Amino acid sequence: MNLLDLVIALPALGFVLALLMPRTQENAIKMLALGVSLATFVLSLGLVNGFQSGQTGQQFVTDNIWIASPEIHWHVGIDGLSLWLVILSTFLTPIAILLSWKAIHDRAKEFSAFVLLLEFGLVGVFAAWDLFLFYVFWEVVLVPMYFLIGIWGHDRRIYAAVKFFLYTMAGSVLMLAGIIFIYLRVGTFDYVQILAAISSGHAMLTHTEETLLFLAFFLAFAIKVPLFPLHTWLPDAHVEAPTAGSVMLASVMLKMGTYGLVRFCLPMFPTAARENASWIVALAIIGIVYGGLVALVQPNMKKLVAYSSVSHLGFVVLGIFSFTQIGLDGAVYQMLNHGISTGALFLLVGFLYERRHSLAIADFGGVATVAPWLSIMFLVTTLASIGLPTLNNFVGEFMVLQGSAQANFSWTVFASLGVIISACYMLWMYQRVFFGETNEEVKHHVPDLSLREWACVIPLVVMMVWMGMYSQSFLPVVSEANAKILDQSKMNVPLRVAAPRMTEHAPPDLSRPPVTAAAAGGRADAR
Amino acid sequence: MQNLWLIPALPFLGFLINGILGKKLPKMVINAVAVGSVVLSFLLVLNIWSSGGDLAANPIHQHYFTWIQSGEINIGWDYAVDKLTLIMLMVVTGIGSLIHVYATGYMAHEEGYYRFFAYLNLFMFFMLNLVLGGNYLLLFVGWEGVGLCSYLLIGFYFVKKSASTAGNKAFIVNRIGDFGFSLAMFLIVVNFGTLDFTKVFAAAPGKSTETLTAIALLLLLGATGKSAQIPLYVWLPDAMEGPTPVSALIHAATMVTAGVYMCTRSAVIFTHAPIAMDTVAIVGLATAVFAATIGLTQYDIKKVFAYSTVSQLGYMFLGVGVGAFSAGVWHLVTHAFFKALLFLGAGSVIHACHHEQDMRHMGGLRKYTPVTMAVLACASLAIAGVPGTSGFFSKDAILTAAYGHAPWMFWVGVVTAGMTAFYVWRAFWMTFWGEYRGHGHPHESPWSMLAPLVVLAFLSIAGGFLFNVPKILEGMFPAAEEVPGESMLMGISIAAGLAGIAISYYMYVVNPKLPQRISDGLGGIYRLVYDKYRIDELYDATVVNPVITGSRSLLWKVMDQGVIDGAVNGVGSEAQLAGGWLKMLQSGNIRSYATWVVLGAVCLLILIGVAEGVTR
Amino acid sequence: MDFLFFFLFAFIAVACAVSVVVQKHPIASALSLVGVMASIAVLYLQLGAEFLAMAQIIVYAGAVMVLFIFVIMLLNAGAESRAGRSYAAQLMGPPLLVALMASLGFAIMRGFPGGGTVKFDSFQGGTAQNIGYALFTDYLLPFEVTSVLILVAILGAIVLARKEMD
Amino acid sequence: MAEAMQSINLQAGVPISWYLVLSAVLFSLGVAGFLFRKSIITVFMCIELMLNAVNLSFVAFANQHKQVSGHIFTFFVMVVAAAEAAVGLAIILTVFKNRETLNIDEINSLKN
Repeated sequence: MNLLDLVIALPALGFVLALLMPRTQENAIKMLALGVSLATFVLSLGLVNGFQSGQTGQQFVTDNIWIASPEIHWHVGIDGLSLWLVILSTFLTPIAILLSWKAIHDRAKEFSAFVLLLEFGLVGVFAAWDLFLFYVFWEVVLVPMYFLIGIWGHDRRIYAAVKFFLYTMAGSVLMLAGIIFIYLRVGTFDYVQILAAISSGHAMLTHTEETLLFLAFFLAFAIKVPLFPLHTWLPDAHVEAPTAGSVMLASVMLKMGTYGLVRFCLPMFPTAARENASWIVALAIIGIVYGGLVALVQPNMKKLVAYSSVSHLGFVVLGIFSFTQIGLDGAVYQMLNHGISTGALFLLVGFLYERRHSLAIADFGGVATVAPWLSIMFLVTTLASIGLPTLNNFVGEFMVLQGSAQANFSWTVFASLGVIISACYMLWMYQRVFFGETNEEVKHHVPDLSLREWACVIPLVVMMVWMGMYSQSFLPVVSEANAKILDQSKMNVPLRVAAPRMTEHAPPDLSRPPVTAAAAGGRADAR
Repeated sequence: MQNLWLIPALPFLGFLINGILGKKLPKMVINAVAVGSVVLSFLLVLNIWSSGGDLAANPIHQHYFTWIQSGEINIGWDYAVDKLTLIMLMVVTGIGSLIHVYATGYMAHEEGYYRFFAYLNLFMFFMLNLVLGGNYLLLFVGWEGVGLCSYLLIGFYFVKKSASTAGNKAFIVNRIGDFGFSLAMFLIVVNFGTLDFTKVFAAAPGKSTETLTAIALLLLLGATGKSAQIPLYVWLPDAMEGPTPVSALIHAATMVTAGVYMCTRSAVIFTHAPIAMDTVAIVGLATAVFAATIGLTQYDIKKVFAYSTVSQLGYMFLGVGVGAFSAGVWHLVTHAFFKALLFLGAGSVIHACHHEQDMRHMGGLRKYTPVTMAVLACASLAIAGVPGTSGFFSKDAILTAAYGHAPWMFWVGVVTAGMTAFYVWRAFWMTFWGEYRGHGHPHESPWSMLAPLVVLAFLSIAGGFLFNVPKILEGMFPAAEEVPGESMLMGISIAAGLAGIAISYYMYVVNPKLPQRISDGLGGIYRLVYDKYRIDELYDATVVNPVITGSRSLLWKVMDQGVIDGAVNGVGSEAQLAGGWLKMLQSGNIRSYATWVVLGAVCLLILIGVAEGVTR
Repeated sequence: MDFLFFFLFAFIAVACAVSVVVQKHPIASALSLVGVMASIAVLYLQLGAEFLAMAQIIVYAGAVMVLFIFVIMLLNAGAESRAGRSYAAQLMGPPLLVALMASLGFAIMRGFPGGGTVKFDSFQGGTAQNIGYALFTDYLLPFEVTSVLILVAILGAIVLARKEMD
Repeated sequence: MAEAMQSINLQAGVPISWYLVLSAVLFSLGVAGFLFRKSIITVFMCIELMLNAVNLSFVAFANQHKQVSGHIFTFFVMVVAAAEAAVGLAIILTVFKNRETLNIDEINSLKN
């Protein structure tokens, strides 16, 4: 039981405790949830502290047998890629609980419990190193989010929740099929061993099989991201979800998809990933521009931000499939950035909704006069979102675009259009909501930020500036992990596929160490 | 060793103090913080200037921390100072200080006083960053940052819809320019592997002309955005919605010249890309003429000066484009003096006339505001290029270089100079001569406003002598070729300027009926020019509206809700339909169910049999 | 001798089974079923399953069938009514039955071409002793579970019957 | 079939497969009853018939393999059949009380 296990277990414990509390003790339950999530966050900071940079393998590894047959391990660990995503999850959960303190009174007990369950699942997804375990966590995340939308959502919540659930399930079932196929071929769910088997050719994947597997995984992740034609669940889910749900959904859950792409699709199926990169990038760029253009004309703030997410995550996918170090680093950094800044946007939109009980842009106007600090915080977040230098998104976008420029300059040209469009839709919305004459409704119902709201906003704004000004606090470990992933995705592909058929005649591949040693080494490193 | 970081850090500190605490601070403290921080920065710059040493040989370069690092690419937070930077620093902090002082008077009765100064200080921070940055990305930080402040300050009166719209327009149009700039940066990294000025410029001569041309053209796109050149100049006239000190500081003296600075900074790249150079010159020249013609017809005093700014910026680009980098920078400096003065003077006039901006409602102010009139006269002389004034030197240097490059450019430039002189003096006559046509009693501005004006008036006249930029920058840029018959060219341009003044005097003082007759005579052409060639409407019709309606009706309604969601929901309803058919099987009759079970059993048996048969 | 027994009781069993299916009145069906069970019990004896043969007679032919008849009497069930029909059963039933018989026969013939023969006393593992031994050693847990099952069944029956009394 | 008959040694005993065929025939008759009879009690009896048919093949297999397991299975089937009869008949009673019919086609509340 190491620190990481604790970080995973604590929210689960909190979930159980919250369920055991009597329903009437609303405040106590909320305090409990807040306390547990804060404790988790503090513990997870210990991960940052104890993380040894310079090692490429996983750290804080626990590897026990969970189910004996078929052999499924409780194999968790983090590397530079997952470290910050784990922190992001633990960082945002207390904020999500705090921000819904006033908004949620109906079934507060279940709400707190579900948020904690969500945290459990999210941390688990980012920490799992066993494919089956990963899948389990992946589905665990789905359940609380389904209920968060379905119970505490707005008018069309059932439609949105079902749509969200079905969309995601459709993808993840294919992924499960892929996982089982790999299990049947390799004989293990352990990701490290699978990677070793695949890279050494022991998995004996033919080209078609690899492509199909890649597509199975890719589809699951692409739906979650969401990539361009698969995105329509997102606006509905966001609009209908309660604020906390939107924040968690946008900030962390979408990252599950991009994380999966980086973690699984690239190293496991290097050939297929590279062969399919061109159309994926095309979709990503279409998503960037398309999401921006559609966001431009949304009359609803949450929908606008949701479409902007489509646009932003297009950048992430673009960075991933540029197959360059800086592009990949930027993509991972952009995941974090998007988590912070879009999370903050949803949070602030949620604050506006709590005041005015409307999400329609047209119902606002002149908020800046009555709630200056709220407006300033919103402005900072808006600026972060449109990639103003010195705020976080700029760094990520710059790196992603730089990476794509190195891969193919024309990609960058089209993707950069998204940067222009983002300024258009965000500023236009900002103008319509905050500037202009204050109407009566706004004047009477929109006070400035309360202390509790400040406590939600300030950490996010601080992170925006910190991540924008001093990326060196975060990037080096990410770079190391990405370098390894990039290396794995660079495998000498034709040789690897041909290997099984000509084992006797093929000369040994001297450029790579023998598999078993590599696998053993990888695991030894990790401990 | 100077701590360069202090120069931008001081205004930033001012921004933080005023921004966070400003609401509760007394005005005196706000003034002290805002003005003090900028003045301190100015003193620091002066310190570098005086103790300077040989910046040409040893530019100051300070590295603070690594900002972005990934793989081979390492971008640091570096500040560097060479002579070009130093000149820019002087202009920015010097004029910045003056305008801060002026603003304490001008904004005295405004709401959100602290907010204004916080923004202004933030602007100083970003502008100094832009100038001090030792690599392209840091320049870009300042570049975007000043854009942000420009957005905030244009939209300072955010209750007015036109103000916030103008702010948006400025930001978004700038974004289009930044699109070019950032693409240029990406290309630079792809080809050079770094963004550091020193490394890039050292390696640039070795690169192919095509690459450098592409980079230079993209940089130019960035510059046209920030410096309001064709085709992206449209935001600047609208930016006059901001308070007048903002117009003076940001939209005349400093920010808009960032494009010129950037092109000059990238001189090495530009000089190796002749096509890009020609493009710069032509864009600059075209903008100069184009904006000048619009300036001839406008009545809003700030609009006149705004188009004048666009036009003068075009001059600077002309200078850069014909290879006279130092002349361009020189014009940048002198223009900063006289254009800031023009705007501040205009502000004083507007102040005097109770926030009236239309010149048709002014007139005869020389009786009420003599000091303002005097300083504006200095500025107008300078911009008209009257010999001895600062504008004369820099404009002449540019025109001479243009002649050396291509004589037709010189002639166009001269005509533009004539128009410039005409419309500036037209504004002068309309404002100060004749009878007062406005309402209320005009009054002279307080001394906190006038003192900076006097300083600037002095600089407008004498700035050419004080800052002989080409001399300071000697050796930084390739020398412009010697032009024969220089004195004759000088004479022509002087004549054009004086002619402009004379004509305007004739038309607006001696024979005030004439302009109306001329404009009536020109009819449609006059309307076209008066409506700024309807370029805004053209952009709206060709770009803005198609994008918005296309996004709404085609992408959102049809594509997103119709096609994609339709497909998704279609799958759902298809499944329900199929379920409806299958539901018929569930008749509720147990015997039917049993029949299906038997059917399944038989099928299984047959399958097993077939499988057995196959294996045997 | 073995053949004789086999054919005799096989014939009785099939004949009674046909009777079970075709008799209109439930009582007749039930009595035919007793015949089937009894003849099967004889075949059990032939197969060396003494204990099961006795259990068959006592439990099936005795207890279970008595229960059936008891219920038939209780409900006073007469000949079945003609109402209702199942198209599926009527249309697909006969061919399916033929197919079922054919495929089962085929499977048996293919699967057991020479699976050995049966004579009286050729196998003596089915005594009560052997069964008891097996039940209380290897199959102790399932045996105990069946007792629970029966308990549950009793309770279930009581509950259902009680509900009927309300 | 005729060749198979010829090869049978009358002294060796009855072939196992014949028991299986008998079992199959009884089972099919049970199925036929299930499919074509409408009285719920008859249908229930046909189920018992099918169970008996299966039991017969269990016992036959036990004989073939000379193992007692087949008997044990049969024993359990009997137990289950007895329990089933108890519960099933109780259900029939209840159904009859509620519906006043024993016709299986009229008891179709599984629909909808």
